[in-house]
Amino acid sequence: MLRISNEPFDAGRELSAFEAEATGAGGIVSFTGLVRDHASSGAVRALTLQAYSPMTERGIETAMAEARERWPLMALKVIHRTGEMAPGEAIVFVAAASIHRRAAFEAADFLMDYLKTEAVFWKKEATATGEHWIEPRSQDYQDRARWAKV
Amino acid sequence: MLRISNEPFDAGRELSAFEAEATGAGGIVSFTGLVRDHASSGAVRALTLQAYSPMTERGIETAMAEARERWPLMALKVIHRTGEMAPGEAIVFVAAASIHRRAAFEAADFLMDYLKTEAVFWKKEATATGEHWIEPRSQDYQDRARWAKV
Amino acid sequence: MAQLLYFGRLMDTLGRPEETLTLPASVRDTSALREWLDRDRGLDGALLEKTIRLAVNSEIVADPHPVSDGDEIAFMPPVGGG
Amino acid sequence: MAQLLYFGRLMDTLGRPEETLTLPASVRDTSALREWLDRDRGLDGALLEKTIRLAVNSEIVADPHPVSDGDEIAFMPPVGGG
Repeated sequence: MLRISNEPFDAGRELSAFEAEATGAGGIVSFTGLVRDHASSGAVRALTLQAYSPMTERGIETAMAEARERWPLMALKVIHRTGEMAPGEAIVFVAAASIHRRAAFEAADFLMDYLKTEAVFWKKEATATGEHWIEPRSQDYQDRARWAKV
Repeated sequence: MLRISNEPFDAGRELSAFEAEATGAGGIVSFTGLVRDHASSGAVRALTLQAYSPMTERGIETAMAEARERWPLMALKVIHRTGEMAPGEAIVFVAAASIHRRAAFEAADFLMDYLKTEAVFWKKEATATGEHWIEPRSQDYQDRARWAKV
Repeated sequence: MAQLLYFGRLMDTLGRPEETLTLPASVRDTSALREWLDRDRGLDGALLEKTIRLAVNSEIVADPHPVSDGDEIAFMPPVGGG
Repeated sequence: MAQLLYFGRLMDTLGRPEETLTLPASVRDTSALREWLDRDRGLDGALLEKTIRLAVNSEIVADPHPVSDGDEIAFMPPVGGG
């Protein structure tokens, strides 16, 4: 299940709903990404996320299908905010359910690495010194490279 | 924060409370373990968890302190059920908050491996064929060995 | 008429999120489009960077890829969400 | 009097979760305790398994570890939660 929306969401409520769907799962891993309140250029006032529909959705759905191929998952969910957000608000929520915990951990980790480096979004952070577009860190690309098929 | 209790808990509500405590965190990883509904010996009727207080608490607190030493964490929470549970109920909840997601993923993963193989609990599964004590699988010990300090 | 979309920092570079224009006759592929538009707007190579990818009708393409009037062409700086 | 605690499957093996008894004079350490109790209850070596660990006053110990009246001694099969 994928949802991209300008609307704020509550990660706890999403986890409860996901748990109800994940019948028979032994373990659920969730990741919640939050708007940071501090950047190197000072206190963060807002973060703006831009998507390019339907390319953004198509890319995430392909990554979700790849996760389902690589790990035996009972359920999988991705929620991603777009538009303007305040510090502390949730940007992204990924949840994966499986019989064994390792599959759930790896699938959530894999999807986050995809979302950070390949998902079609652009991010702009507004701080006291102005607005700055943010691109992935080299660490993000290294994390993503861990999943390359050999 | 550690809580061991006979009372049922709601993972979604725990995640919301955790998020409120994790000020300044960029990412939160949670793991929720659920009572499985099927075992090799048939449909599961109940799972009973036994602890040995305060040894159980002391061990988990030591593992949490080790996680805080190994990764820069803003907040860390472990909830573990004891007593009798029905299939689908939550047994365990681990949440870790950090600035970067890798630390949060690894800390939650590390604590789950500890809880599965070293935390002082004993588990009994009741199925149609009777009651069976469950001990860690060899996979659990292998998972745990990943964190050995070299 | 082609529709050009400018994402992320290119929205600031071009001063707008999108525009509709008639491609010059000389612009038949994405490489030529990058060069013509960069020169036309005096961008000093901003559109020639290897990290800027182009999508034609919502598919990311490798240069040079044919373009023509009627296409939706997106200029995409490095992406990343989360 | 020592208090003996039997956890996990040992609760079933011993038929009770705990008991309080006076240790025989010959039982001065955990190795002797395992052997005496296993023989006394006819358990056929169940308490001698290497995977059964003993805790004395809530600290896991390595055999042989001194025990005496007044101690709380726990017999612990392999642990694991989650």
